[in-house]
Amino acid sequence: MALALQTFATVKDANAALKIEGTRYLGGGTLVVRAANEGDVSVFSLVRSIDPALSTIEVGDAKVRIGASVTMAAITRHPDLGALAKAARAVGGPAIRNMATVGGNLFAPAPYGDFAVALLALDASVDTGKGELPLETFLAGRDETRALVTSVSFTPPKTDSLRFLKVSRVKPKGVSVLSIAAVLEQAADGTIGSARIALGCLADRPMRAVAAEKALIGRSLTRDGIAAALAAASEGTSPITDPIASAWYRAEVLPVHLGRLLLS
Amino acid sequence: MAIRRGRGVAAINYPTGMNLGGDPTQALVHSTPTGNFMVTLSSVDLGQGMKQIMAQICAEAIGVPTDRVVVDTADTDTGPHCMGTFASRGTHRAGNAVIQAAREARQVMLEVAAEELEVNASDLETDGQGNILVKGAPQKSISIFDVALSAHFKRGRSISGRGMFLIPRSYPEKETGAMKPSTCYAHACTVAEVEVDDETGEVTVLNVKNVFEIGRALNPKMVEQQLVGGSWMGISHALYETTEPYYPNRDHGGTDFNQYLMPGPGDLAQTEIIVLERPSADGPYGAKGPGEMCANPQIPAVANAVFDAVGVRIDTLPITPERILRALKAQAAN
Amino acid sequence: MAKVPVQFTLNGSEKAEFIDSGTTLLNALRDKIGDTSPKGGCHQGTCGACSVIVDGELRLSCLTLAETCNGASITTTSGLADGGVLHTLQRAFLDTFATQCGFCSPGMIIAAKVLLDHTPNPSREEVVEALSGNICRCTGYEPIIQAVLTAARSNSQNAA
Amino acid sequence: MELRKNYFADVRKDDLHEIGQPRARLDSPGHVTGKTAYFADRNFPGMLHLKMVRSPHHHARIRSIDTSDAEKHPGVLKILTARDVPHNVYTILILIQVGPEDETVLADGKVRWKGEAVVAVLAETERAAQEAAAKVKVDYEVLPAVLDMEEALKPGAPIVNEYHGQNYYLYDSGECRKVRFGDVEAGFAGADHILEQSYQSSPIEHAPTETTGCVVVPEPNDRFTCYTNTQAMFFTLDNSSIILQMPGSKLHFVGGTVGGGFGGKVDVIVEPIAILGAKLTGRPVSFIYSREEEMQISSPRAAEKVIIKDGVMKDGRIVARKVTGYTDAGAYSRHSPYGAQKGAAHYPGPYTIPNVWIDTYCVYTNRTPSSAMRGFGVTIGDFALEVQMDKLARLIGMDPLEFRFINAYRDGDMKAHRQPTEGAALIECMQEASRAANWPVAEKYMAMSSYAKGA
Repeated sequence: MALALQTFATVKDANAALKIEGTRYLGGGTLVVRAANEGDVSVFSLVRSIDPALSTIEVGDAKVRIGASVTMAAITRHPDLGALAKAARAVGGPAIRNMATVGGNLFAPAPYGDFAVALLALDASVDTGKGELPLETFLAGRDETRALVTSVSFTPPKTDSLRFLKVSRVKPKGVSVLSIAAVLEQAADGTIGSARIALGCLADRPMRAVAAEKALIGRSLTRDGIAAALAAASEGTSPITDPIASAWYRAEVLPVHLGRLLLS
Repeated sequence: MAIRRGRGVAAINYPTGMNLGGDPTQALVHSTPTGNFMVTLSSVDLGQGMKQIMAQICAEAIGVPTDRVVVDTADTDTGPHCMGTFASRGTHRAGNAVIQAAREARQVMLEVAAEELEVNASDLETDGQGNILVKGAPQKSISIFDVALSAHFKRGRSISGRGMFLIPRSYPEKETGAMKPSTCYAHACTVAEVEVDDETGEVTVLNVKNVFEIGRALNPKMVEQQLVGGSWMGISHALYETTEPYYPNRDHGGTDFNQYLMPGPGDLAQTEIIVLERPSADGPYGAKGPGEMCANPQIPAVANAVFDAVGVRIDTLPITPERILRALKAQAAN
Repeated sequence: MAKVPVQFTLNGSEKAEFIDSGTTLLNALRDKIGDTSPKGGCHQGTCGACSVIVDGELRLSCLTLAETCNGASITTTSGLADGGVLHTLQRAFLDTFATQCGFCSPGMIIAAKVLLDHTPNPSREEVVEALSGNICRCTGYEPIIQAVLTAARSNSQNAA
Repeated sequence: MELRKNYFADVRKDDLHEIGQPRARLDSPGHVTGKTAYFADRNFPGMLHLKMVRSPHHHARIRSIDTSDAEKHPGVLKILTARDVPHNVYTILILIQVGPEDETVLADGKVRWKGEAVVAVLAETERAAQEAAAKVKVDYEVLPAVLDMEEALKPGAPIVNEYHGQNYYLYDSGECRKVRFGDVEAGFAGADHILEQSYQSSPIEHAPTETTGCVVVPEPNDRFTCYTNTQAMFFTLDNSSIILQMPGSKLHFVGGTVGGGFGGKVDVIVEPIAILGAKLTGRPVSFIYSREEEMQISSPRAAEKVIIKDGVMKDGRIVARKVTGYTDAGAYSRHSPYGAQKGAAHYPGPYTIPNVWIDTYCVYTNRTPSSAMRGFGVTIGDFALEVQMDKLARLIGMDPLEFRFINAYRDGDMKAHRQPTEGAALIECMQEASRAANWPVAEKYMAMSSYAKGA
């Protein structure tokens, strides 16, 4: 069947249309239009919603809510989302960033999905219209998700507490060897009170480096202080092998780059 | 962590034209009634600027400005045979064919001018500006515009010429390999300076200094285009490129420009290009083929620089961070 | 096959066509409207040769469905010259010998135009970032970067 | 860029008007305005799109092909299989008498690499062609594949290509192209040091921004106009004529404006099948490689393995060099026998060595056929040679650049393939590099010249 696009005013109607087999949601087009162009004939219906809520960014003191259709470029431009700008800029080149959406990035398979890595470190939750799911839970089940993601939300990070690093072979736009996001809270004496570390390309989707997080608690950000965390960084990972790098290489350089990020 | 610096050198030569010859190219040149010149070929411009260079060669050989020449190429109904654009042969082979055709056309042009000026054709020269002058008496002259009009409408002469260039084919002697692969060679020497991150194996090429000897820089700006782009491709080959990253395992071949790695605009080495010209005996105005060889010397120069920096030899291309890191770990283990 | 109407402004003139639903903007421009200046280098969003400007934003026309551009204002490289007078960027690409095969040039020029529209005096780093989604296989990028910087200088001189 | 006119000024006349002038390129205005017409910028009413069904296996026997569902798919005009191709088994270098014909336009009974063309689908739209292609059913019996050159050359290895009968190209000189000069074993015996090293590469893609393709239009007079980005017009026309068993006078090729080639557009792959489609449907046909096809289906630069054994003296002279080169042709010859032979002509590099032994092999494996690329037959060899030179210099404790001066070829020196050196300029390039890179070498090397010794 020829490809056809259906546009709906509401998320509800779009969700209803998505239930039909062979239907995919059209976000920025960087994933689904590409697949169609490349001859994926399993998709013959594209659905989108032009509900303005999907393109809205709300920044409150306790909560940031980003609509699923918000683009990476819109995040880099937003005056109150400076903490996320680096992660948003890590996605593609300028044209891709004008198209790629927050919702789409949650579905991007490794080595893509760098922005979702940052969201994971922020302990974001995902709204699919049926209440909010922790991002980690959402990512685990994303391949079976049929409902439209409407927004992601998270507690705004304290200034400079989100650290983000993307390592790529090609500069400035190459895809990830790996990406790391970390949200660290330090006590007055500099010791780490809480740590959330998320990794990209160390599995087929973004994952938390739980062992490394634990090993940081109560430590200070010195070479000695982070040694245990670096030693534990690979725990639970199963890095991807792709044309960019092998699983071996990704595993080898993860502690190196994590160390540099933590000491930066 | 340590960023370690090293430099390496490599020197190379490269044959011009199809290996062992036997690769003909033809050209036709004719004038229009108002003294513009058409070059008809079937050679292909891949982007290197074949059309422009053939126009300059024809203009030089006839003695007119380049903007009086139009190149019509790569229509098999009109253009005579060319073996193709490969093996650094385009400029050399087609250029020679164009010169031969242009000289034949020039001879007719001078003969017509001689009749108009009532002198011998051998006493005439062109001024490169569109006029034909009597040697030693430049006040006696005629414009090529008028010569072409006369040839067409008064004297019934076709100002045209045929060109053909062929290096006869050489057949290698079976047991000794005695053969004549090429008639002229371009040369290069590159010094590359790199930094290697000894914890990640990442290489940054800081600068490359390339010296190329190319016979004759027919159009220096276009030569520069080729050599700068070629130098980039050489570095790219050294450190990035392959369709089979786990060769001979066939898996994980890149299918797009994200997965097929090449240096981006943020990865550029500072690139210096120096050109020497030792005209070749059989090249058009001495030109050799620079297009291919300019991408070769950077590869071993970078490989040697990596060794100079971190003391490990990567003898497999591309020299990826993974290969360097594995070698560094093996080195540390010993 | 369901045909859908599309209507937008292309380089200042109104265009209206019926196209197959799901047609990319790239194919609509090239095959239906006849503007072949955007090139199809990959149809994957990885080469930038199809770059166009939609309502002031740089977009990849190969990943954009034409019917989502209804009412939009679209600019392509073929619309940059003012009559016979080349756009500053086009002039700079010529003067710095920044084109070889030319296939990436329209996309590069469009990407550079969006940069200069927002950042008239960019740093080299900003130029590199602006061009980072566009692949060139011939030049090694340096002449293209120089072309954009040259165009910016030339614009500021003209403004002065 | 700097032109250093002081070199070779004695043999060069700089009295030219147009040559040597940095004239603006006449094609650039078209490039920067988007008006340059590449082959795919031509659109014809009723144009069909060709999509290829490709082998998912490295090596397999085709038991059967069922195109019945695909033929019924809406928008499909024609499905082509091997039996539709008049001269299906071909090889492109047959035009210069390099055979045997060893490749199928469309697979016939067997596939020999993952990605090999099996069935061509012609439909009204790309989408219809893709959908119909997905409905073509090919029943394969998977065969053992060989992907490693060393494995391929072992006795008992699966035969990749029956048209050769063994997994290497048979030259008139035997299993490899040979160069023999002096007495290499005597050279090794007299050397102060011997160094044998092995170098390898993997396939490299040309990756032009414009993918390979063509648009074919049937003309009223029984002719076909083929708009193409081939690098070689008549080479492609003449091979198409053979494959289609169609007089060359029926074919009209138009091209010459190409979005990058780098050697990747000298195979004759898209044109014959597109012309055939146009002939059998009477409609214009477009066959343009997708980016994925360009990256993984079009011929790459071959992987190579190069083993270099050198004998070197403490004073820096290389006295013997033995090179064994292996070129991974993939499943079919294309230009690889030529490339391997070009390697034999290139070794031992731009150095004068009295004893040389060269063997270059063209090896078949079950991978994408390789072919020409910028630096064909030489690029990987130069990597090997010049890294080897660096190792040799360090082995004898000599500066790598000075070591090259000692061995550099000069006018009149006899090369291993028994041609006297003419027009050498390696020494001058190295002298200038020494200056430019601030890499000083002894004054005696700066005083050297490529001109014949004593001349």
